[in-house]
Amino acid sequence: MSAIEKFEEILENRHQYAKDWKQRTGGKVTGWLCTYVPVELLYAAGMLPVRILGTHEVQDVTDRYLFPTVCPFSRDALAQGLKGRYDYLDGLTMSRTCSHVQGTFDNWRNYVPIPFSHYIWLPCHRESPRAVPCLRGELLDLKQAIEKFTGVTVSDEDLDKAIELYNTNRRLMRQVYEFRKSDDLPITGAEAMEMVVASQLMDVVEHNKLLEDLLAELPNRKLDREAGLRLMMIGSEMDDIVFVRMLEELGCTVVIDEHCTGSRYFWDDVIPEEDRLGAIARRYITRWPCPAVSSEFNDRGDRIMQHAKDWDTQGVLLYQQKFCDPHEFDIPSLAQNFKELDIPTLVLEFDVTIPFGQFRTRIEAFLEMAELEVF
Amino acid sequence: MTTEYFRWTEYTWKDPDIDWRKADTLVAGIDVGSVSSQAVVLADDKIYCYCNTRTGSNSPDSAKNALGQALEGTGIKDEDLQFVVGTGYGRVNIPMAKKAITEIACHARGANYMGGPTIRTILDMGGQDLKGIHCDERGKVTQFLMNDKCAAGTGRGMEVMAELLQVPIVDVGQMSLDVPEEPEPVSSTCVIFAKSEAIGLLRSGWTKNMVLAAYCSAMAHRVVGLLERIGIEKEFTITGGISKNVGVTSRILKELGGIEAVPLAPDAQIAGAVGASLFARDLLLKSRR
Amino acid sequence: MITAGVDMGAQSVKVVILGDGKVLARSLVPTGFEPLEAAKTALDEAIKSAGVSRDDVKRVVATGAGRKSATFADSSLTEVTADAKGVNWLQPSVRTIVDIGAEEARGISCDAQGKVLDFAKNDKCAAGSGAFVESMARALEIKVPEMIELSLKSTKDAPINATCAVFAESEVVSLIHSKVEKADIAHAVHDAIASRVASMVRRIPVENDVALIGGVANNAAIVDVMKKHLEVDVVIPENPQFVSALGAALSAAA
Amino acid sequence: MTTNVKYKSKPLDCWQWGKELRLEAYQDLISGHEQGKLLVLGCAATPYGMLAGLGDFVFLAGEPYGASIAADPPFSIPCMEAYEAKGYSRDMCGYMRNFLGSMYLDKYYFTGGSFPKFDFAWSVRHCPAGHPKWHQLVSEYQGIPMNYIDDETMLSNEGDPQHRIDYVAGQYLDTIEWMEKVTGRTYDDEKAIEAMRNYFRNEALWGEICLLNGAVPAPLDIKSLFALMPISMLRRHEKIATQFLETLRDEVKDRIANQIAAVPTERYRMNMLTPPPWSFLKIFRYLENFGVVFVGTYVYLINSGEVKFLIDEGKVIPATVPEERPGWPEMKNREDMCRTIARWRAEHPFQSHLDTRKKEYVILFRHWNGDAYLLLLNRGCVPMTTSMYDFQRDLQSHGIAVAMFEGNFADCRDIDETGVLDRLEAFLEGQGIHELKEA
Ligand SMILES: Nc1ncnc2c1ncn2[C@@H]1O[C@H](COP(=O)(O)OP(=O)(O)O)[C@@H](O)[C@H]1O
Ligand SMILES: Nc1ncnc2c1ncn2[C@@H]1O[C@H](COP(=O)(O)OP(=O)(O)O)[C@@H](O)[C@H]1O
Ligand code: SF4
Ligand code: SF4
Ligand code: SF4
Repeated sequence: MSAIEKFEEILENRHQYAKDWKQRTGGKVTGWLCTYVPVELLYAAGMLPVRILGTHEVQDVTDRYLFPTVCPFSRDALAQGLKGRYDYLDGLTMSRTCSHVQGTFDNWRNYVPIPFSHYIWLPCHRESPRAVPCLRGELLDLKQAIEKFTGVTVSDEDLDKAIELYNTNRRLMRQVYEFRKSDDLPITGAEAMEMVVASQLMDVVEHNKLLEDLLAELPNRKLDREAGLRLMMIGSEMDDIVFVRMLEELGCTVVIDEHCTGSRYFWDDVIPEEDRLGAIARRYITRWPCPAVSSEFNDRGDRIMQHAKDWDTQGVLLYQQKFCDPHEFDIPSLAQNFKELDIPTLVLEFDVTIPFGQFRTRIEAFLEMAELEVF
Repeated sequence: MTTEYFRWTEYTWKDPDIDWRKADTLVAGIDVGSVSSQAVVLADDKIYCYCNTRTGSNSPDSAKNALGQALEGTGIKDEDLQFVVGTGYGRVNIPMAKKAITEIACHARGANYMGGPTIRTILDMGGQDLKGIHCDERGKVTQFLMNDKCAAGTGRGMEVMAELLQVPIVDVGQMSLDVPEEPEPVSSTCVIFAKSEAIGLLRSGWTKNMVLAAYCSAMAHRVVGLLERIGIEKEFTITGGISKNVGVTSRILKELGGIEAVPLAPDAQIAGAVGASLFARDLLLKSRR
Repeated sequence: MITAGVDMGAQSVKVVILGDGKVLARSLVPTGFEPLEAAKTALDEAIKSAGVSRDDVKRVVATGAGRKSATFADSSLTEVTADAKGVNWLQPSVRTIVDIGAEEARGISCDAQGKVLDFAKNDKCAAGSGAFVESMARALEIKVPEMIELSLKSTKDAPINATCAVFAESEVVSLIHSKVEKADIAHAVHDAIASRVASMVRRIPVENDVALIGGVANNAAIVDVMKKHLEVDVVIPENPQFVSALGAALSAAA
Repeated sequence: MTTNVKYKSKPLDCWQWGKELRLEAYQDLISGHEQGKLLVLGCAATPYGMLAGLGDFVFLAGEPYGASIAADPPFSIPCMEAYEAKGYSRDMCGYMRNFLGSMYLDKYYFTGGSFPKFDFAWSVRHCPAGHPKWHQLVSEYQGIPMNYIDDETMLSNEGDPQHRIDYVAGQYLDTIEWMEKVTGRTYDDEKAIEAMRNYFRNEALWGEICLLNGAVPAPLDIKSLFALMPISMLRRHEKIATQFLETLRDEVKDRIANQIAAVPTERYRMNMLTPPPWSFLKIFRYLENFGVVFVGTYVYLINSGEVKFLIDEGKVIPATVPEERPGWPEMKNREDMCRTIARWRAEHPFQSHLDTRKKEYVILFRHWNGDAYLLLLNRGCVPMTTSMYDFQRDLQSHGIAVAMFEGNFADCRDIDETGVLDRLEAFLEGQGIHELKEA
């Protein structure tokens, strides 16, 4: 089985994977809701950090918890909890980012029994020199809370090992992304997405191994179709593989992304320091920012434009979960930036209640529009 | 015998001055929309004939029916058509089409052809969609926006209203302008609820004309909201069936600050099919090269 | 004492005549253009079939969307209160009421005395109402009763995502094109509306017994899927479409 | 024939003075620059007394400005349309949309004329995407510097809060230096401290006044509170505000002693948690026909005022000012001041954690002698609405009646007035409250 097939399989059977892991290792599984949760710290404490994601199905269980204009992702995630699909979790963590997913966390804590939960009060003033020490304090709280819960002390060596493993994971994924710069693409956007989502569900040691396999396969791999337009995907949470497959079937390939189930999650490393928690804190403050945290748009904007150039982007899909105010804010400026470079953009708002056909028409029209010389 | 007020007139048209047999290229564009279907035949770069009819319960039959009616009495047989492009909501289910292109691209191209290369902004108001489109001087789309989730403010809604008030849909626009003063727009443009809202108004003593005016202006307001999001670059034109409803269009233009809309001849409702036929011709010529 | 309750609904007017704790007569007249006329007609019809005279009817209470225009009534009552009163009289064990009418759906939670504890309603959108069912039947080119019958025979799930009735109509059309069985589409339609209604009703506590009322409670296919979505058993009081009118008549007698 | 009027009523004596004070503040925004004052944009949660260290200033909080516009649909609609035309969507903060639209149209709401140009923007990040981003758009559009304080510590009740207080205090200190840099002025610590003392005092006064409204009949109602609140909101750092608020407080006490009611037909008392739907304030008048009086709303009690909740005792009492609290040091220099502000904020009910907040809602309800809460599912503000269903359930579990409606508090196009009234009527009917017949 190829590495990609393996990722796909784990995505399909994510709950089984986590349950097996638990059985196999005797460790605890902790769910996380936002990429600002320091996975290396959870892993150092012997936990399997698992990202909570939805299933993109229409559901009717969250309306009594989340009011109608909470983003569909946050609803979908809570629905999984309410339906008991994550009943194997030992813990749930969340980092302060946006109010929508805050609702998911608060309600989960209140209405779905969970042995351990912890909230990380992420200082969001990234530009302030005071942010790193503050987050360090939060991480210390988290560490102590976990130690109390598991009864195991997290040593410096544990932290070093976890930092190293996750740094490796990030480096390997960046290497895979390097391959996507080529004209002769070896991997589709949907496949790359499967890889990143799997990294958020799997034991990092196992994921690293699969990444090594994938990197060995890539030089000889080819797409079974024309790559078409080179597309960049920018936006909020996105793990809808079915959608990305549909998108790519219409005549394009996603070559680079900027979202929290993609590059934004893994792009930056922890730079080792004597003070381990301080080093982790610095990574999360200075990392590629999510608009729910960043206030200086230009910072995020500049990084995005650089990505777009480096990966030779010909078209951009700017999408957001419906009602996602953090991302909505940046969209007009981003669209303007791309317009200046003559790169066409398409804005899509996601919500499971929008029939696929409507997206399809828009994407097709966009591709028609983006094709350099139409007919 | 019941009258179906929502029915607009279906028709065909043919240019008697053109001899299609002399044409170098003979192609067609077929637009199967959610409410209406059009077929346009292009002889070289001229519209030779077209048909505008109601969409039936399935796309292939609607396409056949539209094309069949357009070709009737012309002597053209299906196999005489050298290239057919399908567009519209049912575009992927048009058996005779060699290629499907979205209605967004087609409306822009068709508007560019009928209204000239100065057109930059197109508003397409169809059966269940609203679209704002920007295009360049060749009719190529540069940006577009579409309504989603809610069909309020679309053609279907107007049909429901016509049926309810028992006013032929083709008269709705004129009648809505014939009011002593502009009433407050209705609060709900929901296609389904328009009915009870209208009943409420009639009950409180409004005339049919006023109800229509209130509905048209609510619809215009929604549309302007969409247009403001995409922005208006001149020249401006309106395509789709609602472009024939002066009650809605005049209010849109007024709300936009009194700008003008470039008229599209022969028919703004066939813009999509015209665009499709132009693409068909391009593709044909390209394949010959 | 003889009293009357008049429910001036969006689609039809329902009247119940109550005499000393017994329902003497019911009538139903389409609301049409002139709700007030329709209501008067319905009231007259009911009085006639009860075999009493207008003067015998001591009090008339109106409810429903058009209640404010009921000049003939002595007073008015909101549907929420009327529903609770009506259901409580018929079936005092009910704690949760789901009322699905032509244009509105409501969830009501009440106590053993029929006092309203909490309620939820849908917003100005046809999703989750009888009108949705009717417009889907039109898209399927069949009548509602036929659609119900088909739905009950369905064996497969099909998805309808759109909440907007108009877009859902086109989803139905594309399901027809992709050769999905009509029975399964019919089922999908009912499933979609039940899911919207359930989602709204869940905003209030759903406790046994749960009663389904309103015109749509006559729709066996909805009843079937509602049970699934609410994960409870559902009771249907007799003449579910008349419960609001009954509640109004009861309040007139009180 | 019975009369529905149960209580005497009369307008407030200090009403006119209040209106003048309010107007002065609004006018200052137009004429401030001419008088050499700094014009600063902030938000309702900015402890703007600190600005006094830079000299005279005029402060505008974005939210009340947005709310004032929202209450005036003919002005508001073009604003929101101008905002939408920039490509931003309707589901963002309703206040912001009105505010930005007014800026884009260059129309100042209160006194007419052009929209003020600020010297800098200084916000508090208490709404994840909202505030700093809002100010960023102003700063880009007007070409002015911006900065912000990240201070939403209420979201956490885990661990020792000390590092969070350090973080907030540090940001205040840094901002002072930043302000000196962007304005070229030197910061006078003493002036700042004095203004902050006024600020704390006035907050406590406003809280005290709101608490007085627990009396039956209520001496004030929500409408008068909304009208008078801007004084506390905009001029909290001024002595004159203290004079006014003390006068108001005394008058309210007097009204209580003499049983003078805001709503003479009072028979059912409701409270809110959030701001009202501004374009639809007639909802309160409508409900007066049922004898319903709105006593107050939690958010403005803790937003323009401060009170102290004694959670364990189930009580709420007026707040003292920080320097008078046991164990709090006197403010002697800017470090002390920043630290005091950070700590005061951390312990302010404004920053109460969700779990505590639920208890406060119940306590306040009892203090205000409420009969029901009216909750707004606000489509115009996500943070204030995220936990609304949770609150509803919690209140109901305490046997408190809750009515709920949905709509946008700052977009008149996004609220179904008839639907809301219908809902409320049904709710009141369930409570046995019917419309009062004319006497
Ligand atoms: N002659 C007419 N006068 C007024 N309105 C019309 C006329 N013809 C069509 N319409 C309106 O246009 C709508 C159909 O628009 P159209 O663009 O043809 O739809 P589609 O999306 O199917 O392409 C109808 O629902 C009706 O409201
Ligand atoms: N026997 C039935 N089977 C299925 N649906 C029914 C039946 N009777 C009524 N309905 C549906 O119930 C709805 C009317 O419900 P009702 O409670 O009377 O509404 P309203 O009070 O708003 O007029 C309509 O949508 C109608 O299609
Ligand atoms: S950032 Fe956006 S997508 Fe993510 S949880 Fe918040 S609202 Fe939803
Ligand atoms: S309001 Fe009407 S038109 Fe809009 S989504 Fe609902 S059903 Fe559709
Ligand atoms: S959305 Fe709410 S919390 Fe955020 S800035 Fe607006 S009013 Fe304040």
